[in-house]
Amino acid sequence: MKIEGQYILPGPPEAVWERLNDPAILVKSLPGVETLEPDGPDRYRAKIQYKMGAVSGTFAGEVELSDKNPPHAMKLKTSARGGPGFVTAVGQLDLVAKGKETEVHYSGDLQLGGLLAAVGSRMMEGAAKKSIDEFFQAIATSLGNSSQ
Amino acid sequence: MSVSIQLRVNGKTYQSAVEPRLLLIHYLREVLGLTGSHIGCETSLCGTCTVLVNGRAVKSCTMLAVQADGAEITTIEGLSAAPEAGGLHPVQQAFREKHGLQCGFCTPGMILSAVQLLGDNPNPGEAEIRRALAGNLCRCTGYQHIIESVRYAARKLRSQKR
Amino acid sequence: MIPTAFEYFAPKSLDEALRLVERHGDEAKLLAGGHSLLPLMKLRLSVPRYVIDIGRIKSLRSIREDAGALVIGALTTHHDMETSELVGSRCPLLAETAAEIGDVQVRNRGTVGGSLAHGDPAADYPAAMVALDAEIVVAASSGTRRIRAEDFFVDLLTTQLRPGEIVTEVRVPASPEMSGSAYCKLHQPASGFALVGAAAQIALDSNGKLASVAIGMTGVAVRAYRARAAEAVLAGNKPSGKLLAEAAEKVADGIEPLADLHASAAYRRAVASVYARRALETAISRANERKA
Amino acid sequence: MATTTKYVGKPVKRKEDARLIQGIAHYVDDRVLPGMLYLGVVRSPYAHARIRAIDTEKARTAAGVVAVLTAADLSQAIGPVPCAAQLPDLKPAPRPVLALDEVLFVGEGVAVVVATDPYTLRDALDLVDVDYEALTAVVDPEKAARKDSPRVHDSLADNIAYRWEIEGGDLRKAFRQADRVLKLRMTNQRVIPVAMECRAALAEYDRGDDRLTLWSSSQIPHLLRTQIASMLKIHESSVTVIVPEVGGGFGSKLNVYPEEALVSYLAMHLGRPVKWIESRRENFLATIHGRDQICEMEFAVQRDGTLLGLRAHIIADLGAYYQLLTPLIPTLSGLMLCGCYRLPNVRVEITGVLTNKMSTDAYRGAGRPEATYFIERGIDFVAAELKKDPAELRRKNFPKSKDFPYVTATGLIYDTANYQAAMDLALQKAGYKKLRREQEAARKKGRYIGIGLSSYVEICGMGPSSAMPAGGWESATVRIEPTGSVRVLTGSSPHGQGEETTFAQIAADFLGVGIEDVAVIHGNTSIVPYGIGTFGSRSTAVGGAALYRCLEKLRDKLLKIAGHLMQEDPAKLVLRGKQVVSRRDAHKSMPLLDVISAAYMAKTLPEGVEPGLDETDFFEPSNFTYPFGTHVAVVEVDPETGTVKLLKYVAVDDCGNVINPLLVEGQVQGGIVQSIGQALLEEAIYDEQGQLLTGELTDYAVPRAADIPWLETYRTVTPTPVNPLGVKGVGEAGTIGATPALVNAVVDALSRLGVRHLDMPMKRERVWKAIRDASSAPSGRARKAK
Repeated sequence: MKIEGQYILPGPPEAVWERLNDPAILVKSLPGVETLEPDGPDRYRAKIQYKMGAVSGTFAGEVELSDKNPPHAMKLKTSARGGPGFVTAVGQLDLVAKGKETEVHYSGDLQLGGLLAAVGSRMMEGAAKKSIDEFFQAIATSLGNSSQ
Repeated sequence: MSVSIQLRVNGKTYQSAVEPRLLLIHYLREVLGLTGSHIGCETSLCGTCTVLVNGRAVKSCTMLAVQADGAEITTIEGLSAAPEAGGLHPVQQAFREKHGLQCGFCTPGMILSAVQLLGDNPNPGEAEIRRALAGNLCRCTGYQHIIESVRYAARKLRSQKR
Repeated sequence: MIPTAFEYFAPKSLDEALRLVERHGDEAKLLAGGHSLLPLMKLRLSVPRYVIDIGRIKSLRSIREDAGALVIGALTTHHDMETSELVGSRCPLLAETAAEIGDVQVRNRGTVGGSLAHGDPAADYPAAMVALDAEIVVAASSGTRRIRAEDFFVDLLTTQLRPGEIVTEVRVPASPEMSGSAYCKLHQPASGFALVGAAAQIALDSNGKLASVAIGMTGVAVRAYRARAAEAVLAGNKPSGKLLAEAAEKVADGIEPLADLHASAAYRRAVASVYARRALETAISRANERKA
Repeated sequence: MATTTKYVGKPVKRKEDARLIQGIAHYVDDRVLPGMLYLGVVRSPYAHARIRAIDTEKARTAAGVVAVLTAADLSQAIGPVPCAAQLPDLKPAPRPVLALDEVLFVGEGVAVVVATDPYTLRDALDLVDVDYEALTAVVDPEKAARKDSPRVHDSLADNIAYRWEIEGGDLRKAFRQADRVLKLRMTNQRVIPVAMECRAALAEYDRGDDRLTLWSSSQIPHLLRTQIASMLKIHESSVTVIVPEVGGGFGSKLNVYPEEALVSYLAMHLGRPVKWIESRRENFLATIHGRDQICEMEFAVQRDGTLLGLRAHIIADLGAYYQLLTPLIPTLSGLMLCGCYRLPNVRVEITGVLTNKMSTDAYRGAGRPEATYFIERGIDFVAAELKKDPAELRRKNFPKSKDFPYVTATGLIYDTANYQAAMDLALQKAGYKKLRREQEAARKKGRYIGIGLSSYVEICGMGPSSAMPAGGWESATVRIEPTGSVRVLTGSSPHGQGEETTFAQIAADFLGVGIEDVAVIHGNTSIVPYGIGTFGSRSTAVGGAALYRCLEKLRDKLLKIAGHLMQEDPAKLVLRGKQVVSRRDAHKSMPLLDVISAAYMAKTLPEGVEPGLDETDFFEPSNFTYPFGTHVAVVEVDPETGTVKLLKYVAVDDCGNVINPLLVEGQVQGGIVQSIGQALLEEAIYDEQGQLLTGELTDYAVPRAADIPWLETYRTVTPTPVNPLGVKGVGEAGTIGATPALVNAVVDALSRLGVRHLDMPMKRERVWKAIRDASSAPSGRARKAK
């Protein structure tokens, strides 16, 4: 499943880059992620408590940043697995300065496995978009906060 | 952490302590040993577990046993034991008469859905029967003989009432 | 197959239920008929720690009139809705919608409150509710509030309901004289959910013009919505085939349709137009029948 | 047949129904044994992955868990799933009972958990933690067949399991002489059997008696017994397989599965009964799928519609491993690809391809629905291209009834048929000419009505043994007990087909007793003689024939004894109404019971006659049987949404002689509806990563009562000489005949728009898109087929 979109974040690419690389910000911004433990350079082990309406579940996950080209581009891979199957999202993030703001273009691939692929696909595209919205909203908020 | 429930199944009262997550179908099959209701899916779509709860057709896989506390339940085993029927229920007889079953796995649920239909509507047309049975899957018969069975049962029940 | 273990409560009154939801908040799920929640729990896609069964709160299962509005208790089953004389005469759109939900067994157990609170984007009721300008009444320990149906649905499986709140009833304003309604639905062939559901509620004036027109759409987007652009084309005008087609073209304006295994976004958009038009045609012809 | 037919040919009510309608029948899951444990399988969520590690610790130590095992514990103890197919140069792809290093499809088992109750078991399954390294999944069979494709099996050079070809006549010449060469590419999509009862297995081991009893929801009790014994390397004489009530099979239970071996092994090693009940989710993932063939066909035709030759290439997606018959099924398609036409010059090539999916295998019709779909869709395509009426084109190319036995270019010998008569009856019952006029009138009003035909021939009565992987005969034993009750033991294993009734009809008529006097016993390998099982529309044609021959032997014996007692020539005696009656003098009779008593008392037996009344027969058919028929479908397409509405369905089937018309009707109707499912709704969809997206009933649509119109079914009767009953078999006819009729009807409805072909399932969006694409094309007629 391909997912694409763009966001305007309040702040220069350098500031956005800094947020995206800060595990303390990531843990607050990645929807459902409760804890992030370092697991090698730019790699984290995550505990994810996912909830969307009545749907909920606990997943073990990983977050990995790679192919970094500061402050322009990086790959963000998040994966989660649990009883109902697994989700892997690999996203390419490109940051472009637009005046005082940054346009983040993301394009990614979402892969579902197990039961999630069988019964979750109806909702999954929407759920993924919602999660990405929430993520960038949270990053935007963190930028807003720091600029205050 | 069990919960105490009391309910009537096929005219008999049962009192049980059950785990809250116990599904009604498992209560009927595993606890009471009434294995006439079957399990054919886990998504409430096949209807093989259909029983009557307070006279209405219900998928017993999508109901907790604790939700049935205080309810009156009829399973396929209780349908023929019903005293007013004198042996087989007319719908059961009709399924046999019109070859309304092959492997028989969907049959108990199908019969109970038909019983409810004929209670609501004593003279249903083909489209009404098809709609009333839309919650019960059958992979063997192609449904046609089931529809004929329901029509036959309707005629029988109407003539009994006269 | 089998849900995870949970702690179970079966409050007998709304107050008791409200105290329980307040205490357990996000970790609790409300159980009414169970036809939204239990399938998810059996697949372990929902793993609540507490289940609060509100099915025994008798006051929530009623259909009555109040100050011209039809008031439907949250525990009203789809079957109650389908067969209620009061609903049939005061709000046939709801009866027609209820009849399209799932199958007989589902309609026997599923409840209007449960369905609305679940916020499934493909559920049937939301189309009718937004078309009818219904209000959803929710209670909390701190008091009750009414939420317009159009605002109630927020996103996938997400409504305005906050933790600690319970849907208690739905209030549907009386429909005017010479009104007509229809619900047209394209079923997802396996699950029976709406790939597209269009609810039309219209009223004609004495000149045969559309005095009011409301179109509610479900299944098309992440939430049910009013097709305002389409309504605007019609309102105040005399309906004609051409005008209806023109309006129907606009039912998904500004909407990003869902896409899944059963229908692409383009197909959903196209069928949304067709079904909205058919719902309008039927609603208008029903209004004319009432007139005659 | 017997002198009187009180039962045979009549719509006798089924004997099996009494228990089924009361809910007192027993399927495997209904059986509870003392101390019984429950087994569950941890399954891979990946289509292709390396297993890095399996952490079973948490599950093993959970309360109520008795055992957790992985392939490391079992791979030496339990052999792989058997495959009976023998094809030249078939690459090996056996399925282990649990994956050892790599998983090759979503749903493949990696560990088993055994617990004291189903709830504990379900919780414990979530506690097994498997660490996978995802590998590239091979999903598209055409890409998989390429040299540069990633491989499904590391051990194999490529993904091509086998190539098979068959040729007859002079194809080059046919294509040289042809006025036109017409090409069409079609798919017969992957579908899922969805028997209402999922699979189930329960095993109990008695250490004292060294007796393993396996209850399984199976179509093949004896083959299962043999295979379980060899998988577990134990004496077959220690194993009993019991097949109780079975909630539908459709070929999906004509197999041997890992779970059957696992419960058996664990029952032996834990010393307690072990039960496994498949969930619907598992049924979608890990019970065989059907069909999944892509066919490219080229017809060499004359302008007048005469078919000269057919060249075809079929790519068959076999899935990751071989189940019992996996590689064999597509070859049946190849053999039957000429359908019911004179097609003297033929070449069929089949490429069997391995992919990271569940195995395909025998699903109702097994190879013949695919063949019939391809040829019948092809015939309508040819008719449309040549602007001929599809019925006329068929008529022109049918062999005449005097041409039978008819030898096909693929080497089959069609026993008997009158294709013309069946088609004529179907056209007459459907009101074909009137329909065509109505269609034209509707077109003028902008309505899209289509009429589709399908004339099929199928290969049934599976035997003979020379053509079968594991024997094509069937067994029967008939015993008349001293009290006069009759026990029929059959090696067939009915599961809804109703042989408890049809076999009792045959026996009762033959012996002149009441149907209530006859009990038909099946499905217990310690009671009934070895049999092959129920599939391929063979139970009555082969099992019934074995029964017939037993009955002949018994009748002859009874009459011999009676003749001795009555002092009458046995040849002049008949069995009728529980009496032995003289044909010469109706007053001269003797109660049958007296003859039976004589056989058991053994005091007054004629010379050379053994005591007792117990006969066994193993019937080996000389050929397959070839039922046939024509189906007509009438549809209307909603051009705005692509919705196909089936307006009318007429089926004429010829299955030879009929034992019970009620049951034949039921088989035909059920088959047609399954086929309507394939034509309109059903499709197993795997995504690019090999995830099964239609993995629950929420997304895999099977027909419901409200989806189906009233079906009109009729018959012609052309008996077969292959068996003494003259029956051909009818279990699969509906499934074979219906799909092309439906697709032909929809294409016919849209032909004026320029739509030349549509693939199944004809889902609304696909039809809508075809209409839209055709309508927006500059010239509708000139569009190419896809």
